[in-house]
Amino acid sequence: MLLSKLREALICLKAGRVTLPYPSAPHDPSPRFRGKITVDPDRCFGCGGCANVCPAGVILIHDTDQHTRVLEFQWRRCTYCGRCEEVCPEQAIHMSQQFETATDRPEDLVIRLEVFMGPCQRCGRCFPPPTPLDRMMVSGFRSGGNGGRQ
Amino acid sequence: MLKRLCAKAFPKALWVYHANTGACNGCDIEVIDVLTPYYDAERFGIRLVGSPRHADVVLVSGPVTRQVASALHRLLDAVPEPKLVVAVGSCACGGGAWFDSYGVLGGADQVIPVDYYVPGCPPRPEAILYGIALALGLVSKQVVCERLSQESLEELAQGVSRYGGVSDG
Amino acid sequence: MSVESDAAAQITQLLGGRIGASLLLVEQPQPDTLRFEIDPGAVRAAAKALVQDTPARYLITVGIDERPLDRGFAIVHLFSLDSEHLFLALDCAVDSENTRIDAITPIVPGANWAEREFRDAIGVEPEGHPDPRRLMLPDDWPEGVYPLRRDFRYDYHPPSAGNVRPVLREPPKGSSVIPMGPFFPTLEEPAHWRLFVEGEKIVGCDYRGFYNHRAIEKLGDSAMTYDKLPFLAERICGICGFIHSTCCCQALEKAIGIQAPARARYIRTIMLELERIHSHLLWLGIAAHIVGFETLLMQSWRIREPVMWLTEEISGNRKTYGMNCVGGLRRDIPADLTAKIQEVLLPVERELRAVRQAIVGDTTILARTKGVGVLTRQWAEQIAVVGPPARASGIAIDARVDHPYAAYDEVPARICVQEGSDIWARVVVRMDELEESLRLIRAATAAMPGGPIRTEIAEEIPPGRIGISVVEAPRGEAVHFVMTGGDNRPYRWRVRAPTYPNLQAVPAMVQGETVADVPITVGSLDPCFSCTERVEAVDIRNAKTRVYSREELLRMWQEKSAPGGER
Amino acid sequence: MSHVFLLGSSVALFLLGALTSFALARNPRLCGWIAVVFVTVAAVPLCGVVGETFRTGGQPEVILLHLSSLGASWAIAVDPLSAFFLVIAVVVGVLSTVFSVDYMIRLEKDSVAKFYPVLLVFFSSIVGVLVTSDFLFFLVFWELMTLTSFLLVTFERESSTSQRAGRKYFIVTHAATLCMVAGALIVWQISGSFHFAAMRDALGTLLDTQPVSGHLVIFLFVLGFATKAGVLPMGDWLPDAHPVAPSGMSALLSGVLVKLGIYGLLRVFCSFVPVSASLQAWGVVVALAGVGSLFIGTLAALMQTDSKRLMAFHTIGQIGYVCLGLGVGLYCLADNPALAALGLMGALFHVANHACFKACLFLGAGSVLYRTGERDMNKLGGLGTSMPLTAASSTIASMSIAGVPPFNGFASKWLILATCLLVGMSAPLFLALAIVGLFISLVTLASFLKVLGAVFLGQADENSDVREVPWTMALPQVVLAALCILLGVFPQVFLWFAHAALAGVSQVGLPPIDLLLGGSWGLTLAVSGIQVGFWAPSAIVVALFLSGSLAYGIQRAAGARVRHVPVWTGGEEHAAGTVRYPASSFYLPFKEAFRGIYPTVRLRVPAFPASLRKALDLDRWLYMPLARTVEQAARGLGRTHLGIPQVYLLWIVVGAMVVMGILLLTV
Amino acid sequence: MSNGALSVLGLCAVNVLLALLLAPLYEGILRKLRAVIHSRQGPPLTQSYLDLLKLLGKEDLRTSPGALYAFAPALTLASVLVLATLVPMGTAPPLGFAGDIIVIVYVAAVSAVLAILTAFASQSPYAFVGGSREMMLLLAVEPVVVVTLIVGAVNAGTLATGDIVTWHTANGPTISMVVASVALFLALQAQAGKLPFDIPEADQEIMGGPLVELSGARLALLRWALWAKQLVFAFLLVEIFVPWPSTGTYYIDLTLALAKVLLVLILVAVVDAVNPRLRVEQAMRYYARVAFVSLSALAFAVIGM
Repeated sequence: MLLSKLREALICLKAGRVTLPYPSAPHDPSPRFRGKITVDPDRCFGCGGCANVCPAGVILIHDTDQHTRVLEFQWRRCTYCGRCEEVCPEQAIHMSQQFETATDRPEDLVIRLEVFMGPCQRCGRCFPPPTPLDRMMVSGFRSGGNGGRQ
Repeated sequence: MLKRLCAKAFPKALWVYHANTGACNGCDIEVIDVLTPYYDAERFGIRLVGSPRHADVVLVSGPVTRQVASALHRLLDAVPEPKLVVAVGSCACGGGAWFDSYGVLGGADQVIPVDYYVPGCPPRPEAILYGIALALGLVSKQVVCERLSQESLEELAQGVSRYGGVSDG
Repeated sequence: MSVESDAAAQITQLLGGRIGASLLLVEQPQPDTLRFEIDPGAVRAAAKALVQDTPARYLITVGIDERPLDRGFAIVHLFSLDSEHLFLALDCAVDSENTRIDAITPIVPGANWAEREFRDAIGVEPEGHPDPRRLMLPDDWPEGVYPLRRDFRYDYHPPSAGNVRPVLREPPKGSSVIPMGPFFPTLEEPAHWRLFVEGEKIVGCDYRGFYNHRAIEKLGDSAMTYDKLPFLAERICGICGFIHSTCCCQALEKAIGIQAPARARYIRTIMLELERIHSHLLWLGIAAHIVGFETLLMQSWRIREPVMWLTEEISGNRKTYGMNCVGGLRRDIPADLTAKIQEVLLPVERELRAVRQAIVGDTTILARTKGVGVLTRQWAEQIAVVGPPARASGIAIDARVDHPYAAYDEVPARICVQEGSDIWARVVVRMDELEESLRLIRAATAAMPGGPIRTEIAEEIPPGRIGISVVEAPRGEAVHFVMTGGDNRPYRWRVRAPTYPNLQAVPAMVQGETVADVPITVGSLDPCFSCTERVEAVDIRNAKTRVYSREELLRMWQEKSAPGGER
Repeated sequence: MSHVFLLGSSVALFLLGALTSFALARNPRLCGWIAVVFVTVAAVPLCGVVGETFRTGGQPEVILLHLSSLGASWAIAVDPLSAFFLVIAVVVGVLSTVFSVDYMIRLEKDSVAKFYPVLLVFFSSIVGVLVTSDFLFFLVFWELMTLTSFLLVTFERESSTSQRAGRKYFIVTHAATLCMVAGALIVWQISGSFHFAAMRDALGTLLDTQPVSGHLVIFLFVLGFATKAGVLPMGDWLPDAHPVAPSGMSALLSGVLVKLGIYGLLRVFCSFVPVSASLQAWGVVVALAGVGSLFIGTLAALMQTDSKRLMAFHTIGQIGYVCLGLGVGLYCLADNPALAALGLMGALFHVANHACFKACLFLGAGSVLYRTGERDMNKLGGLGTSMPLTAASSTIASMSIAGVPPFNGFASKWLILATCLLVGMSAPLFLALAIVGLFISLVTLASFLKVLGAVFLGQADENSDVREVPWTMALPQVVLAALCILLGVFPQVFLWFAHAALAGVSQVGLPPIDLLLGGSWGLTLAVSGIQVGFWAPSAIVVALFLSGSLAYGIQRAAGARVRHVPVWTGGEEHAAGTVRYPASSFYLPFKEAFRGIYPTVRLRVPAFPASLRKALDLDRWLYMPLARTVEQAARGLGRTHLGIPQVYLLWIVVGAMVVMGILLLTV
Repeated sequence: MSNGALSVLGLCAVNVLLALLLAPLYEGILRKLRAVIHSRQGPPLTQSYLDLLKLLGKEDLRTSPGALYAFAPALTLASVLVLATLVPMGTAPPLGFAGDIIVIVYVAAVSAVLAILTAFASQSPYAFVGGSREMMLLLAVEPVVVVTLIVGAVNAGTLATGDIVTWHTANGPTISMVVASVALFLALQAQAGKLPFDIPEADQEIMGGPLVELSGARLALLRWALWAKQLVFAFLLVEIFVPWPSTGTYYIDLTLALAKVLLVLILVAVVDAVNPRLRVEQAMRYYARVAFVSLSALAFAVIGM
């Protein structure tokens, strides 16, 4: 029995040491990897399509005043599905390759973006310019806050 | 003097208690993956332990469900000081896709104080290793709060967003 | 009445003969689905007829609140007729005032949890149930609040009903309790077992699970559109996420009446099998870890790691690939990656063989697994156990063969069966399945057709259509039931994970074993509580002294994080 | 003459105490204290006698009464062996009596007054047994002792188990006495006298001329004394009688009464049987019997969940060690007096040690019973915090009985086992016996870890209001525990007494103790001048203390904070009682392997013919019919009398008359 | 103080320090070896020291107010250190005059007893299961140790440890000693708490058994005691059963012994790495078989082989 056990040990030794040197040496993910979201503030025009499709309700939208729409990406709960990147008509959202996102402060995991919006001449509220995504807006806007909670 | 030595040894010998508080298993599997040959967290003295009494780090994965919350509290009480809490995965960091459902209280920091956040769904083993390295002080933080406009940091530090009540549900 | 095939006609005839006028309606909404609308009073007779006189196998029960549709509550018992590739649905409309129905658990033991679940979820009382304790709702959940009723908001947190102690079984005389969980090293997930022991011998056990409930089904049929649903389904389980998303998509596709293109179905097959490979290797490692064999854990995970890299390269994520969508896939496998799949799998196969050889000759492993955790074929059939545990008990069921989906009709799988009924048989079944998966991937990549990967969906999806889909997960057969609703989202989405029936077999398996064998016995099922407990709402359980409400927890958190606090 | 006076005065004090406490029976507490006072005062002259005996090496024989027709004379002689056992009897006796004061009040309210008179008579009979050197009178005292102890065992008249156990005890010991009487009569036919010296000479002759009857005589004596000592299979009465007796009485049974069996065996083998090859053979027999009972007794003890029954089985086991030492000593007596002396000293030392720790354990079990009313260890737990003194003394006594160094049990076991091993180098049988002994000492350890774990450690019941016993009950335990430590750390002192005791009775000259157990630090075994074994408790204690300080220094070096927390059971809270590990759960797989070793062994052998099984079922055909008969007779007698005490008194008379009658008939 | 007493004290100190300070290093080497078998890099050799140091600084959580619970871990380590002074390390055991092989067996049991008592005092049901298992394992293993040591004693005609070593050095290997050394090696596996016999600790089944409730310094001491115990037992094995080559020079002998101990422990670690854990009754059955091996060694010794 002891001998067969020693043989097992030898089988194990055959593979040799495979430990990767990360984190002392960088280890890049594969090219298709979906990492942390990045938002290009210059491209975003605040349509809110991303917020609409996000399964985790990461993207909160609030119109603060007549000219400003705030998009807050609470990406600490992001599921990295990449839907926002897919639907963004302006390619403002991009899933980067960055995975080294660990932090000691929760506020590091927030992106806040303020977009200047054109107000509606009639009602005075701001509105997003019409986009091909209007169809999607019809359905299932998930309320972001604490909703019906007591 | 020994006290100081002990404090110095602390980050070099982190024993981890892994608490699944309702995760989908994805993060748990990656956490174990970090201990396996390719990533080998034992290089840094990290071990998984079976009893919270032996732990230095409580590694929380998954959103905190209502059922598990009190147990999680007891768990943290059962860990001797000094201790760290690490939230692994998007669910533990912020509640994930179920952050506001009736079965879930939210991320781990809704229930217990969290020291490190490792987002990802699930985080790659490298990302977890990175988090470990961050805790050990081997690397520096790469993400910072991206306030693309002029808002005060304090407001976010309080965890309260003006936009949508509690910022994470 | 529209019944097409011979088998369907036979079943209809049989059922008609048994319950006569109580059979209200028979229809075949999908080619593989036969729906019987029956009078609730005849449900037991109908179930009896199905399980005793046909080879039908119980799947799951769905409780639907159809009051907005003026039909009261619908209790749908799903059965599978494997030989005819048919799903049978016994649909009983329960009066919305007199919410009770006969329990079928005395006839179909496997329905135990499912019946308790619909009692808790929509408030229909299964009468004559042998174990009528609450299953999914917490003990302080107020009476009369049913989370899966349509008028319950998904984010409503009902107030506590007070300090109600859970109804737990007391240990038999002379024995004591060894608690396992909710936090326990070999339970990767929270679950609470009370093992009743004499010394280390198990004389009984009680299970208090449902710690992992994240209200997925409720989210799915109230907060999620069809567009988002696959992503949610994927996160039912982090290990077999693709299986759940595929199953969910297939159920929706069936309900909608479309089919994914051939290429998408082949890619799904490849991904499903890749998932099976990494899951089985993972299980092998975890099982070894449970019995303390760290080397096997390390080596099997070392072999597994290239597969994970491969899936990341294909899908962009190591797990929860995010590839599925209703109607097909979001991303394709390019040609160079197809070649790479072969390349990666070659060393996996080679090393797997070495590992298998080592395990088979290892007397200590055999000592720990042979004759341990025995699940007899008879009991396995009664509980309707699925997957490797069932196949290790000699039951030849496999969703890939019984209800072919994806490309399994063109690349048929072989069912790996063992007769041992013990843990060792489950090891062997999984080792066989690993080889089979490697073969299937090779065959599928070779035969993969070109073409589009996604079928477009028509603008409006009509409400009230049902779709049932099964997918063979590494742990067994996953079942998704979807009923479409308005507003671009499902009306009811029911998921049955393979662990759901398998876990119910645990008490029988651990009886008479020792404490040392419990983790490996439970582990041999490859349990996945997160899949199992998706629907149940479980509140903070009130133990003796402490009750944390959400507000209290928040307050404590604030105190703790305040300067000068404990930390 | 002075020692007779001293002895007489102490016996008189005992009897006076008996009368006084009987007279003051209305006040149980006063009654108890009177008993304590009289026992303590009576102990003083006894101590004087003992001191004098050890100083002078033996007291001259004094004949008080002469029955020339029988060839019997009441001869009083105190030699060091008697003195040795007197010391044990005095210590355990006084402490048990002190313990009983509060114990008896709480547990047996109305009948307490009947306890102390009998107890004091029991004490005087023990003194009588130990100092008499004429077999006839020895038997009279022996009988008196048996009867009084029987009354004490069956003290709880209401309980049927106590009655059954008492009956069993009564029948078995009387059967044993009958054996001794028969043996004595055979010898008497030759010697014409019951005096020890005469009997020794006669037995020597008998062994030469009629070896069969000679060995029969020895056999009968061994049977008689071994029954009292609790050597299996005759010691079967012990596990039944101990648990039902009041705890102070259990301590006395185990600490003193059982030891008198060993005293008898020593008398027989050291004084009666001439040193010869046959003695060697008897040595092997005794050693085998000892190992048999230590093996079976201890393993049976491991299965028990009744604390006192468990300890009773351990008495059988520990007596096994004594017999092993005795056996190995007897085996070597002819060829190697040095090893023989070591073995016998080990045996004697173990007798004393056993008296300390077993009495302490029984008193501990009694304290637990007193506070919780529970002997079933399955229902106990976590008493360590509520009864700290009891827990600490029981822990020390448990460690002692398990032979954990540096407590006293280890010193004597070490001596016995080392001797066995040294003898075993030429006689491999003893190697095997020593290995069994070593193994069983681990089983003893397991068994007492179970006791400690189940009773004192672990989780207490919720809302338990158990508190420490009153000082009268705690003090005896603490004293006995302290004795366990003292005897363990300074074994040399006590071994000197053991050596003196043996040297006084042995027929061969034993080497002086300096040559046997030299060394200034502790015990150094020397055989023919070569040092072959070492045990220096003081050195080890010093080393343990130093390294313990080092280790504790390390523990506290970083000054870590201490915080008290609830037990971790996986995140959920459980009622304390449900997650407790009951006594019956310990070592189940191990116990499974030895299940049936006692007493179901007769059921386990399938090839056993039914008749044989029936024949072996002593309870059924021997004890019970006899018991029934005796009971009927007693009932018949009892009908003619009104009060229960009178019945008992009558029994004493009847018992003595029966003995006398048999003797007279055989004249 | 005489020269002899001083040298005894000095040797005691050396043995104690060897056991205390080298034990973590050896454990570190074994961990590294295990990592090699796992195909990974593994922790640095000093990791065990770091672990202990860290544990010393951690909070001490107590589930029971008892004194036994507080002091027993320190006493456990102390008893192992005392054991170290009774075991030859490079030369005759320094406290050989205070304890022979029987004492060694019992002192070794003391450390286990204290660990079990700590476990029981912690009130945890897992600790009770673990303690119960540990005791059963002890019941199975200790007879093997006893018999192998008795083999040495019978061969040398003495119970004194040092004299047995001297005899074996002088007389060379005998069949009985070789067989006994195999048995003792197999027993070492359980004494060191290594797989497949780490049944009492069984992290995955009972969360570390006796250790489940211990934290901080007391956990460190118990772990340390276990490591020191495996080192001391390895010394016992190599010194009694493989005493050659012996030069008579203390430093060289000690170095040789340390090397031999390392070899033995490496073998133990390899067995540890390639085995799953057995159930306790399987382990007991296994050691019952090993006991027969040791008894056969004793039989050889009795007939003088």
